[in-house]
Amino acid sequence: MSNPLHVNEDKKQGRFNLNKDFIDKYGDLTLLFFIMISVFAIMAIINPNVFLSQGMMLSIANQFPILGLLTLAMMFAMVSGGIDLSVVSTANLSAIMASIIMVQYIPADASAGVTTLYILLSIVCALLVGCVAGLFNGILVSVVGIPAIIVTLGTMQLYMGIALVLTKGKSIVGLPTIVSEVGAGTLFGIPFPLIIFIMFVIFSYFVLNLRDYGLKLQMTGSNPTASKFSGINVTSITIKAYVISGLLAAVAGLLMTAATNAAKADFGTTYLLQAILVAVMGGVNPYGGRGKVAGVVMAVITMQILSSGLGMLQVSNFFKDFMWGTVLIIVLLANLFYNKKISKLS
Amino acid sequence: MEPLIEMKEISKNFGGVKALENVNLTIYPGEVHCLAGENGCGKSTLIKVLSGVHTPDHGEIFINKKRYKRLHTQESIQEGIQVIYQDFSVFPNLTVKENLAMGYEMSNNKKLVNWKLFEKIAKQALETIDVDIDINEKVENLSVADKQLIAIARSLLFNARLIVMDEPTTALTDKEVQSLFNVISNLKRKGISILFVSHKLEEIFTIAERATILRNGKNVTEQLISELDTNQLIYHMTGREIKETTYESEFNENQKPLLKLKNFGLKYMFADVNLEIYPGDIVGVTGTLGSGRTELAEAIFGIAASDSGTMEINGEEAKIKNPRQAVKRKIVYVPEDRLTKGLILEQSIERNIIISTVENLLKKFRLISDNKVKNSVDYWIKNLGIVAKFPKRNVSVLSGGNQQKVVLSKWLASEPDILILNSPTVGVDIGSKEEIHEVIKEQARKGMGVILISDDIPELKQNCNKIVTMDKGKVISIDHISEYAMSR
Amino acid sequence: MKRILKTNEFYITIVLVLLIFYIGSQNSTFFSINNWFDLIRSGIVPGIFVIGTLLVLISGGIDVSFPAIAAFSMYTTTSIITSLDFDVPVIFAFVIGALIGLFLGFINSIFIAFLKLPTLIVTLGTASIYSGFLLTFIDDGQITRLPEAMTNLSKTRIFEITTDYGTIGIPVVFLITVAIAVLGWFLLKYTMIGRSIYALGGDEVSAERMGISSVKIKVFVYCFVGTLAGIAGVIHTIMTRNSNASDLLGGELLIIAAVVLGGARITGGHGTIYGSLIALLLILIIQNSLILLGIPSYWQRFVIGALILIGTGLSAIQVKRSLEKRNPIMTE
Amino acid sequence: GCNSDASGNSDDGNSNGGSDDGKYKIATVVKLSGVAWFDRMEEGVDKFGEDTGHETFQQGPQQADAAQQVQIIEDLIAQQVDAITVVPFSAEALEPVLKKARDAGIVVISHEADGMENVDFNIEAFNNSDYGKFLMDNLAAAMGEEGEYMTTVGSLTSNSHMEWVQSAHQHQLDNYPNMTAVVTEVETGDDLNTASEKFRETLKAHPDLKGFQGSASTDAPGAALAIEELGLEGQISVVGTSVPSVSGQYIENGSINAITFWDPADAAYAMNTLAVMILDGKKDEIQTGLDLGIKGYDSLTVKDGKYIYGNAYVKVDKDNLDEYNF
Ligand SMILES: Nc1ncnc2c1ncn2[C@@H]1O[C@H](COP(=O)(O)OP(=O)(O)OP(=O)(O)O)[C@@H](O)[C@H]1O
Ligand SMILES: Nc1ncnc2c1ncn2[C@@H]1O[C@H](COP(=O)(O)OP(=O)(O)OP(=O)(O)O)[C@@H](O)[C@H]1O
Ligand SMILES: [Mg+2]
Ligand SMILES: [Mg+2]
Repeated sequence: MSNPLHVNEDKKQGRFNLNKDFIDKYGDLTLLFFIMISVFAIMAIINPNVFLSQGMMLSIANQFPILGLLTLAMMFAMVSGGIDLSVVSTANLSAIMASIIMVQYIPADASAGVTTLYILLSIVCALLVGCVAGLFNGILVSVVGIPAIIVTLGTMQLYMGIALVLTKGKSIVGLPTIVSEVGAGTLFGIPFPLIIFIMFVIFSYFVLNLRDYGLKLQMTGSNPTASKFSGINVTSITIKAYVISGLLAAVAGLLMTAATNAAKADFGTTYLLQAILVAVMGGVNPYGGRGKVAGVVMAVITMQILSSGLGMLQVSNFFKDFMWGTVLIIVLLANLFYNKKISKLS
Repeated sequence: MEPLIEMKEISKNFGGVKALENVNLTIYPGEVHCLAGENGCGKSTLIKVLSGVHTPDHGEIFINKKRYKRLHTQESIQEGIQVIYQDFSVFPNLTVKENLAMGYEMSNNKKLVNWKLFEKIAKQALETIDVDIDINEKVENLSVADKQLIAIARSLLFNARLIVMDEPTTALTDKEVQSLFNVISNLKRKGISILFVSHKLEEIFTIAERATILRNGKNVTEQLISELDTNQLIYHMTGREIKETTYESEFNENQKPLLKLKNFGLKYMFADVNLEIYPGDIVGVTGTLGSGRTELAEAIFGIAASDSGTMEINGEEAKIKNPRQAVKRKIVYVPEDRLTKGLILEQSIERNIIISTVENLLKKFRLISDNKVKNSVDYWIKNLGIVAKFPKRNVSVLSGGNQQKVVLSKWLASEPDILILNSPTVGVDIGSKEEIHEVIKEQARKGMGVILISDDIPELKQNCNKIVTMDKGKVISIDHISEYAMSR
Repeated sequence: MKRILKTNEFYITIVLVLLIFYIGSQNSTFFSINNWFDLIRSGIVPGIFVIGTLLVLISGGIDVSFPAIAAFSMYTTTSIITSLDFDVPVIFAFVIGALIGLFLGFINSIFIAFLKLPTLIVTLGTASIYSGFLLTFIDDGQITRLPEAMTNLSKTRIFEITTDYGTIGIPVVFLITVAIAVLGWFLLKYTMIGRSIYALGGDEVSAERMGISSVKIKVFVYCFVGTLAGIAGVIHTIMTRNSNASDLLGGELLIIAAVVLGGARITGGHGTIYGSLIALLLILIIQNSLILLGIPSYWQRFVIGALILIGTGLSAIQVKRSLEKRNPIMTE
Repeated sequence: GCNSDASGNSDDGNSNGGSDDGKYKIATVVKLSGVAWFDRMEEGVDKFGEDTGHETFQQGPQQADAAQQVQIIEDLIAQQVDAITVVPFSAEALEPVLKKARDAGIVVISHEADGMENVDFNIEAFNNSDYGKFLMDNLAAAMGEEGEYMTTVGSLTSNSHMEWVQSAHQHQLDNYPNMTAVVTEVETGDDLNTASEKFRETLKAHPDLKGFQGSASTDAPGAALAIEELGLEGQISVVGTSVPSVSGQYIENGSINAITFWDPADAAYAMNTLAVMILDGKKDEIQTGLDLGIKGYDSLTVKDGKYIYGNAYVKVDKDNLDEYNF
């Protein structure tokens, strides 16, 4: 074209031809990967024979799936342009539903088969509860039009409230032993929770990166108005995001029950802020529209390594908090300057 | 006479876009100076440099011989420069009186708020352009016109030396425009300079004395208005003799219309719109900002569904409640506000192109097929001559014209029957503007029906075979282009 | 006047009145003076938090780090003063606490105002840094023997009345909350800074064009909030008469909820002191009246959650409505 | 607090992972870091380390959260500690992870978790129901054996708290007919402010309230704070489990009649001693009558070969307040 504008535009971009596409695709991920490796290396150097032991690896693998699932749940809400403060409450509520069924309805003399049946039933119920909780969030956000942070702040209280009312604050115990056995079990040497996590990582990856839904979700998260003007059904897209969020939270809840052999209204309350923190670390854009499953996975592993490693050094748990916060701010700054660079290139 | 303002060699880039290139502007005390040029030629940007909103990449500014490499908004205000921004720049969450008085009180660096005084200032401000608006109403509840009036009144408060008016009349009725012009001549008598930006040539000829004309971010000429006639002015702005080419539909009218509106209406917005769009039609729609054109377009597209009258698509009655239904019925809409409604700036060019057709680009399990996506994107980039070397980069790096083409290709990809465009060439450089017009005509010749909303009368005259004029939510005339030419 | 009928403050007040009469009808002791004294007492610290949070929301941001700041200043101040081997007047406690809060608030504002990072995420991060730092590097214990001056202040009360169960009164520190509320009200309504905060929350671009420096305003806001948190922390210590480094943490979300309930918008530009305080009172009443109503305390969260959703839901629908009626082109 | 010590000796400590040098690595996991009670317990943990040369350290979540406690123990298993002594926040929640620990060959001793399954031993400073009765006797004495009273627990999921108040209540029904419990088992979440406000509310609902029995170390001082502010010293009797450092000022000014407790430091010392005995293969010596050489643990009772009880409770009032420094 004759227009001078475009000519020098070409020149400009031409210069960065090579690294450009790579940076566009993997820039932020490489940064994370680097951080993850270095944290691992540091811990390994400080105390190889403990940190590199199989036990430590197992323990790490056992722990991060719960936080990981909650973070994925958080990610979907954030990508849609909102946030979900109710993930932990949802998780506990679902877990409590499942536990109530398992404790109250399984006949004492039930055979293994019957018990398994009931357990499956309870799992289904838990997942349903999660979806309904998410649905409710989604409707309040996209139909009624309350800001997501307020909606989920309210439902966080509401769902935990329901859980408290159902349990009178006590924890539900006496679940069939299989539950905790499975929870602590392994398949081909891989801890069961990790297997579940991997399953849902794949699920999330498909939904977010491969299906047309994921594309629409990200567009909606970036700019709902423009998306509406592009013929996207913003309402249903958003609602689905929260339903998925609720579903993932429910799975996390079941894992918590499997790990503790009990369900209680306020289990894992510390996970909430951690989930947001890890999501942002993982490159999820707090303003919506962007989020990479791979990023979240690396972030959660990094954080777990950090936390288990620090535990190994017998520092107080408060110091973990301190480190987590520090890492978050560092990542924020890193991204900031990284983006500055990018925009300079263009 | 000593110039009040001298801007020298000003350049400004936005990402890929060269908005200004070595532009000069000189304004003398007490003159009404007109800044003219096509959409997107850089007028607002130049103004924002003068008001300190944008830092120039290069160049310098003299105010009464005082040299500035860059101005800060405060300095600019202190130097007595007041701006009526194109987008009004009012505070929706504050009351009218506050919007009017706050900036003024700040410039007198008051630290405390005296509400009584605020009311006094506000009242007096509204009197100067004799309109009356409830000063206790929140601005978010006002009409576009009222907002613009407030922006004007606010700027008059200051004992300014220069008042910049960036398209101050877009939303105003003739009466309101008249009283604005009276105000301007009063100011002039007081020795206050005006920098006046408008697309409306008659306004320029009535009010302005001298004109600086920009094209494509560069100076073209600086002349006394008295030395110019309409055609010269247009020539300087566009760089072309306005060739009286007009568009004629090649389809005969005795077939059934693609779209037929009967007493189509939306409460508070527009009413009793009767309109028929036939294959090959390019129907221009014009009227003041706030005449309801956008609302009409958006009602057809289902953004805010109409609540009275009927709509027929290809002869059968249809109710369109949301954009998705519209797209299903092959009606698509290019909104006027490209940066916030047309494009998703934080997402890639590629994604912005395929977003409306992604369902057709799937492989099994509804996975997105990278191949299909690539093919489709490459096709449109080539077909519309979009200059985008890296389709995976954010669409925000593109120039106005290329951005608009991305919006177009998004819709053309969905093979619509009816294409509605709202001010599609605003902020678009001349080259692209031409090309976009060509694309539109080409589609129409293939049998598409087009509705083209614009302020830019020449644009309509050259590209439409019918022109609809709206005012206050009513259609006041539907003329065939030949009649329209005569009626004006 | 119809403009008043449109406001959240109006609705929330109605709800409050209804609630008061309902609870009162169930248990008349609700109306007893000492019940109200207790309500006021439990509102002293949250009251200060609410004011700070309101400013942040109006400016268009959000801050979840103030409990951490409060805990930090509270504990550090107490240990500083106890470590002094001479008595200092209690005012010092407040000054030190305020200064520490100011400093931590300023750190927030560096990331938010200068680097323009998202406020929620930044304050999440700094919150866990502040409390983590305090509990790791300073101390994680509690100081149970407060310095003389502080203990004495905690025993000073105003409006002392002797009722059938004991002499009741309002802790004198309540006056500080009142003072801060008045200050906040004046700041927001009668100072240019205050109005600039609204302007900033309403439209940052226009604010900049008008010559308001968004950086300056944001720095001011977050420092102000930090300072208030610092003072609130000291008051908390004085009232509970022991300084527990891990107190207060986790209270942020309910405070934010109260402010939003009171009519502030998370998107910025809206909100009043009156609304926020009324909403806070509403939540306090619900928290403190369940035993009076004989409702088991595990219903509390449920009720509060529902309240938040209904309250904000109503106003959201309000906003939608008014948006539809926005700038009519024709008059019918 | 003593965390500084804990992290201080960590560097040289954890490098020799195993028990090769006959020195063991014993972790103590508590409900919650940063409260006086468990800071005191940590003193016991450290003292045991100094006395015996074993590597002992204490960890606990920053917020009372069962899931957190599980994670901490997961990590300890990974670090191949030789023994874990634990004060569960919610006993049931720890069963699976403690089972895992024992399967990994780690010795597990619990405290305040009577009836816990997956442990080598659970040791209580005393028989909980006896302790409950003891508390009630004190309250009754203070109240002149008549009038309304209330009881609180730290959390409804804390078994020992529940046992204390329940057996106390039963004891009252059996022996103090003129006393009535107006509310029982009010949950205070181990928070002083909450305890104070719950007490105020109850007082409003039941103006004739004459007695308060607390379970968490913050309950009694919470009530006392309210009582002092209401100027009701002497009119309402307050007893409960607490520690002198928190309650001292209220005992002095008479708003608390008496606190009872067991010394968490001794409990920790006892747990660690048991752990070492088992590691040294002296498990079978752990029988009723065993003397750990710690005051209150000099003649233990062992039930079902698993549940150990001392008689280590002390009562502190105005007279012997100065004997205690924590
Ligand atoms: N903030 C911005 N970021 C990127 N590009 C911009 C920005 N502002 C203006 N531009 C581009 O700079 C060019 C000039 O814009 P400007 O608004 O000055 O034109 P204009 O003469 O005011 O047009 P109009 O008559 O429509 O107001 C256009 O191509 C526009 O797209
Ligand atoms: N209340 C408002 N405040 C500020 N800007 C507004 C408001 N309403 C509309 N606008 C802007 O002005 C434009 C025109 O408004 P409106 O749609 O009412 O008039 P119109 O007849 O469509 O005129 P035009 O098509 O020239 O914009 C809108 O697209 C929007 O960008
Ligand atoms: Mg312009
Ligand atoms: Mg419009």
